[in-house]
Amino acid sequence: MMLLATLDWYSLFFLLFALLTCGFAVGVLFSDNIVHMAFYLTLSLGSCAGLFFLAGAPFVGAMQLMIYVGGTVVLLAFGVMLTANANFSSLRIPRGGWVVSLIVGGLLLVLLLTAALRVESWRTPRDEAVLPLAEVQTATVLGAGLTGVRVDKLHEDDPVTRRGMSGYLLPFVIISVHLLVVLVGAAYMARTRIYRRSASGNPRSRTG
Amino acid sequence: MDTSLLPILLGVAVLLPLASFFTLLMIGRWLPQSWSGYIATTAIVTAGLLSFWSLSIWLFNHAPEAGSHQTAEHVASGQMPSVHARLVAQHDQPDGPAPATIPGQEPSPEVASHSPEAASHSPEAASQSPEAEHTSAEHGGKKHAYTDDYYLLGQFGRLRLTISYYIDSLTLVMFCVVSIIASCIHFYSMGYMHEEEGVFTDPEVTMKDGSLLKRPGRYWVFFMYLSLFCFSMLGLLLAGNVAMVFVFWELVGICSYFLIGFYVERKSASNAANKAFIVNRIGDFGMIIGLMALWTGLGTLAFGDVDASGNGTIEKAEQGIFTQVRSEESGYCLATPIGMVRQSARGEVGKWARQHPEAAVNGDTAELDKRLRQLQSERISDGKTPYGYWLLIIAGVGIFCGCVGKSAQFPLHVWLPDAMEGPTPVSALVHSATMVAAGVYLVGRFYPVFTPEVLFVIAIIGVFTLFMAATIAITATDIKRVLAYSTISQLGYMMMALGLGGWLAGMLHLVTHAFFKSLLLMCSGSVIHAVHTNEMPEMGGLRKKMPYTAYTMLVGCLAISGVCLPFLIGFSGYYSKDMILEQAFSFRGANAGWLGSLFFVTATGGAAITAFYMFRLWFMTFAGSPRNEHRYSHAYESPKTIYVPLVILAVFATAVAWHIPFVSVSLQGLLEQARPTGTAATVTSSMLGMTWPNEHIAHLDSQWWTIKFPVTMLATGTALGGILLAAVLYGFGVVNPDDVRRRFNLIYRFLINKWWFDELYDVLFVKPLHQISHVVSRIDQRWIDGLIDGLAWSVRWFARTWERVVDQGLVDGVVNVVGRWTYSIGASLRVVQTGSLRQYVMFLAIALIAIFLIVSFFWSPTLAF
Amino acid sequence: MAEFFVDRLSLSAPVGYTLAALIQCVLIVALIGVAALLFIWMERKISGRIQDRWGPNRVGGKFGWFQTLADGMKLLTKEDLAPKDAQVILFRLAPYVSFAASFSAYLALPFADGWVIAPMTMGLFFILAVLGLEVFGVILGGYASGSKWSLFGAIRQAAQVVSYEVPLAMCAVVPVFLCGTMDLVAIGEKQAGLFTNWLVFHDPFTFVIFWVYFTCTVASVNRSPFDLPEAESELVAGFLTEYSGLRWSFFFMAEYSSMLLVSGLAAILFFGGWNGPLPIFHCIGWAYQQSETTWRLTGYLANLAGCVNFLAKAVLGVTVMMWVRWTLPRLRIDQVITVCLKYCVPLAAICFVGALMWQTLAWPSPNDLVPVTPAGKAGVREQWVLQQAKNAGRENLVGVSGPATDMPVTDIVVRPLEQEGGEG
Amino acid sequence: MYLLLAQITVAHYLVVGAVLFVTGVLCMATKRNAIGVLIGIELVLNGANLNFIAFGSKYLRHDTLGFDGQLIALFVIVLAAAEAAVALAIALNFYNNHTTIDVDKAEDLKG
Repeated sequence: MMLLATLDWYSLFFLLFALLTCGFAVGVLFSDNIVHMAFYLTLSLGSCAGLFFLAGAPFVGAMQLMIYVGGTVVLLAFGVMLTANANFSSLRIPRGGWVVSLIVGGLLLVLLLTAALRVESWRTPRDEAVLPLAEVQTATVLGAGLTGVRVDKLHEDDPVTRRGMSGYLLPFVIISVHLLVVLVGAAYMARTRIYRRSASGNPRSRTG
Repeated sequence: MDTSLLPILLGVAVLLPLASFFTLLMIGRWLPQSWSGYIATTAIVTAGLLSFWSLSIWLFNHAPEAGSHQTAEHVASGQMPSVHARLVAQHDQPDGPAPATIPGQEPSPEVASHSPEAASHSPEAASQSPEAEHTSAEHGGKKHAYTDDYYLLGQFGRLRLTISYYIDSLTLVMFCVVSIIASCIHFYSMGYMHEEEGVFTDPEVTMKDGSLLKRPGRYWVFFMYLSLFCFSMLGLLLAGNVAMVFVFWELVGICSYFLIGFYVERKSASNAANKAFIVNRIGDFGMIIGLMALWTGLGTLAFGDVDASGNGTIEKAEQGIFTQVRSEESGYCLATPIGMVRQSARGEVGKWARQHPEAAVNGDTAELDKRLRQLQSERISDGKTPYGYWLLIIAGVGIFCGCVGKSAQFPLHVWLPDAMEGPTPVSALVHSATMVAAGVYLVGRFYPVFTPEVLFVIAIIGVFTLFMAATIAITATDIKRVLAYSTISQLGYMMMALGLGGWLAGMLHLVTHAFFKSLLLMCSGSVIHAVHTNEMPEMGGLRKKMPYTAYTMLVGCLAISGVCLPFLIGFSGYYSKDMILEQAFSFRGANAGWLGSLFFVTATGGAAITAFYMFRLWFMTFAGSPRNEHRYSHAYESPKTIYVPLVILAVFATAVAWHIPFVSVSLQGLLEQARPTGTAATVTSSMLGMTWPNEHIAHLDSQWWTIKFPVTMLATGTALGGILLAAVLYGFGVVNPDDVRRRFNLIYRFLINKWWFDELYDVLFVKPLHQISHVVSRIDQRWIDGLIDGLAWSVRWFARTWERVVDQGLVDGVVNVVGRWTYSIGASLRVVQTGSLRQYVMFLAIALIAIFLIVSFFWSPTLAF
Repeated sequence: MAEFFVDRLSLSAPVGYTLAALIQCVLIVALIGVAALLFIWMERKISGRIQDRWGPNRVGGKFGWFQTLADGMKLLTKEDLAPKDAQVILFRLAPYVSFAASFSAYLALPFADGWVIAPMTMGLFFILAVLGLEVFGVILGGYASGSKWSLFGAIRQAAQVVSYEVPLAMCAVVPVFLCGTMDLVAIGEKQAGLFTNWLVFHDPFTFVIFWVYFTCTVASVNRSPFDLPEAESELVAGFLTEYSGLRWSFFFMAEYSSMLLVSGLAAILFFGGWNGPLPIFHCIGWAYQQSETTWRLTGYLANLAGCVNFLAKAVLGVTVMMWVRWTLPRLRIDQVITVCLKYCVPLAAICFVGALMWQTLAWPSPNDLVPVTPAGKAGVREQWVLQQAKNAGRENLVGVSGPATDMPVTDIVVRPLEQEGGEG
Repeated sequence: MYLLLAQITVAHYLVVGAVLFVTGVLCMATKRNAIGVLIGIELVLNGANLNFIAFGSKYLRHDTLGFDGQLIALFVIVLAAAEAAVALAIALNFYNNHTTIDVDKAEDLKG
């Protein structure tokens, strides 16, 4: 009971989601079965969305769920199913490769953790109490920001910042067009005619 | 009903045919064939409705007031308004505010002698300043022309290129005429061209294997061209500046080229199209010279004063051509504009600039202008031609050159008869409302710019053309060619009238002729449609088979002959032709001697000949007994789409020049409103020693017995005489035409060969040109080719040597060495490119770590730890 | 509810929250369970009536009440099999994934004014996102079954759902911008008043877009005529081929709960949510006013009625889905994709633009004809820009043409900021 | 227990992000399956995203990126989706051409 009373719920949920995220990420790394990898990835990304919720970015979190988990992972599953053949096990890499990778990865992790923990201000918590979640309202601000109006910067003194010069209309438009092009391109690539070497030795025979 | 609507309405009316053209151009090929006809017809009919709307707006705002022609004829002399008198009197004043700025203009005794009544009214008129006269001449202070820019295309120094409009009653009348006739022709074409709707078999083109040419019908192409033609003509009418005029002028030319050569597979058609185009180019060359002369001297392209600043004040730089040529301070008399003076008095300008360097630098030309004016008046008082006057003459003659080409005047008339190769509706359009009318219209439009000398040239050309063409028409047997020569002749009448100072007469004849000539041509088309031949000797007696065509054509013949009940009522041709003859007679009165009489005599004789050949045509075609039974038996009345337009046009050909009872609206009154300011004046050319009488003089009541009565009686008499002769020869067969032909064999040969014009041109221009070309080609092949071959050989030799020594030795060596280095470096680096994705990722990670470590240890240790 | 425990009963916060969470879980599970039972029975009866037969009429009396329960017993007692080739863990896990996704979407679904488990400012988005996860379970199950029928079903399901999410989202966005919020409670509140205030009647485009939305939801919950993934005549039973017993029934629970969910969502987005066609409770003053938070009995009763109202609308939607299922033949897979890409997406896009135009140009909607409505016009009342400006002490940043209290966004003109340079 | 009682800071998020990042890199380095590599990329991007969110969160710091962090995260998510679509198309094409999805076989352009 004592513990419950002093428990910081925010920390509890953070730890829960962080553990899930990292755990399933590691699961992805060490899993050999591609379907399991995709499944773990889903869970990892879903937990990560939980972290986003916790960090006061519910819109990004929901976006993560919708696009990553609902879209990308389904796409991955598609890829898995369309390219599946029996012997995934043959796609293991040699033990030596694992060792080198783990060493380099460990170094990288050490490097990143050092960098993350070095800065003092990143380690000092915010002094006020955590704001209640219900007050967080982000969708409108983000939408306005994407259309070039920074309602969150209205209090700033720099007129350039206030006027919406810091908005993201142009990147938003660029990225929209980019997305469209990518979708068209992906659809095109996925159904281009394929030249496959046929058994008869004629390399140009068309198999559609 | 505001006049500000006019430019919008007319602009839309111009653009509608263009829209139709583009529609057909883009999708006409795929539309059902009949649709293209509907589209084009809808466009032109709508344009016509808009034109009439505009006309009604105009009439609402500019009711023709008493004092214009028709009232002058009918009002008793005691109530005669003083406009005529004032117009005459004003130029009678030697010491008016603007004394004799016209070169060589002196008070003319002829004018005084022609206007005794005017003299009696002159006391009160004399006290009026020219401004007061001007405002009253401009119909109660209302603007007689609207001009402005639709759109400024660009400004290049002084040159303003704009899309602008110039709207006066002439524009509106011409709009209505063109759109009525074009609408009729569109309807007519829908019937006439129906063979083009499916696969068209061309009866006149034989393929190599002996079969007739079969091709997909070009119904939509035809209507597309018609639309473009209408657009060009309407645009020409609306154009508010010279540049636009030229553009539309050329568009009209190219449209006629397309349409005359519509049956492009026929050799004769494509030749005729080429001929029309090339002959027109000759005229247009002169026109460009004229336009450039105008632009050089006046510095503007616009007709009227364009309010460029948009604040109601007219900037000096934007004074239009008309204002500059007939400026207010010169009393609206033709005066050499100061720009032209400056252009030609370069010596004086240079002298002035040396004396006043600061003003020259500042571009302050007011002083200079004053000096130039002074010089000019000195020269005028010395009796010399003032500075720049020749420039004005060149401009006038140049512009008239263009009109000669378009309106088929001698010596460029040769294209028009050949243009009959086009489909008949096209001929009708070309001959009445569009192409040839453009020339006359332009002369009328540029009338204020023409000096008496230019007018004389116009008159001479016109009178010669009218006679020559009329005589040729006598012997022609091709029904359409008769009409073609008739057109040339009638155009000659118009030109002559304009050249003799009869602006209103010329313009009126343009309108009336448009109606009856389109009627006649479409009737002939109907006949051709029925009998499938153009040759009149194979027709005859068709009256019973095709009554509508016969009687509408009879109306046309009566109209062109100017038949009337004298002084009471007549067909439209009566009014216009009479007016022309009256002006010629008036001119004869003002200028003694054979030259003065030549015009009247020739014109009257021409009228007789006209009546003769028109009725010859009618009798040969419709009267008597059939000469070719086969063709007669297959003849039939044309469908409704063909004869209904004929009936409509017949009504117009009869009544267009009538004075509508109880309303003061008539065609003459309307046209009179558009008369360029200051042109209703008696002018004299000292250079030629001739006088151009004021057009109003011929219609003064005081002159009724001396001009109107004799001329009318004479004209009626000659017309009836011509008709009678035709009836005697062809109608009743009293005299056998063949006997006549044998008796006048020499003249007959002369006429049937069209005065040997084509042969003459062949000998004069074509043959020598061929000879010269031949010689030039020999020089080209022998000498120039040899020289060039030699040059080429030496260059090749040099290039070979250069290649061996420099290129292969030096350049290739360097490039090869560099290439070898690059290759060896690349070969040693390729080991790294294992193609293994995983390895690359490891490289990346290791590099990241390495960079971080290097930076932190060797560069800035505080960054890491 | 948690506030109730903590504030009223003065429990400690963790305990209060835990209790509230438990109660809500139980409520939702109960609701879905009962609803599923009811719907299966309804489905049978409706199909029977449509096919001109009685449907279940033996078990449980005259109407066959107990047929579903009996079926449930049968399913519970069936043997839980996994095929030899199956990837057992995923195979067993898949139904739960599906069910959990469908279940957790209820987190953000309000049943009445304020009666929502987790009040979220982006509730709609959350629901759409979580609902999209349901397909993952199906894919996993289909793949892990080790059967080609299942695999085909899963691929079809993935293709279908991924395709239909696009028009679905486009349709759902329309009410969002009409109301200026993604908060489902707020969207529901703004449709209070006469039925003319419901967004489906807002303008012709919203009326059309509701039908597009309905079509897309039918497709996204795999109901006939879009039930390709389980097309029994060609794929045996699609992704369900290898499932039996309780796991099979979990998939079915998920399907029925999704049906209820999307129907409820439709009710909130287009049909006024818990607001009846006549605003009785608003007129007698029982209903909660906007942003009123205190607890009172009359308000509770009004909410209860609203909840019934909402459930009735949702059940009506489900009924229509059943009616459609037993009326229309199943589409081919290419037809399914064609319907989505060639018809639904363009139609949704056009209606999106059209409704946007209607709102922006302030064209009349039927609600304008109603003289007095308690909640006013369902319009854009989001005043974020204004509020933020006020918070920043820069009211004059924003030009206001009208009373600042209730003003459509279209009237807000953000003026260039240099003009007020002296003030900064 | 310390962690449970401590207040969460940016650094905590950064640690999770670092783990995700390293896992993703290792995933890329150790998977021969092209889709595995793709999954690794997704993990890396998510690690980066987490950092952005953390730096932008006003629960964790005073001096935050503000909404810029979230906006950039949104962009990353969208771009990642696009990238996944293209990469999958490439993978499918590769599979169709080589009947395998082993990236070690994708060495046609090897030096």
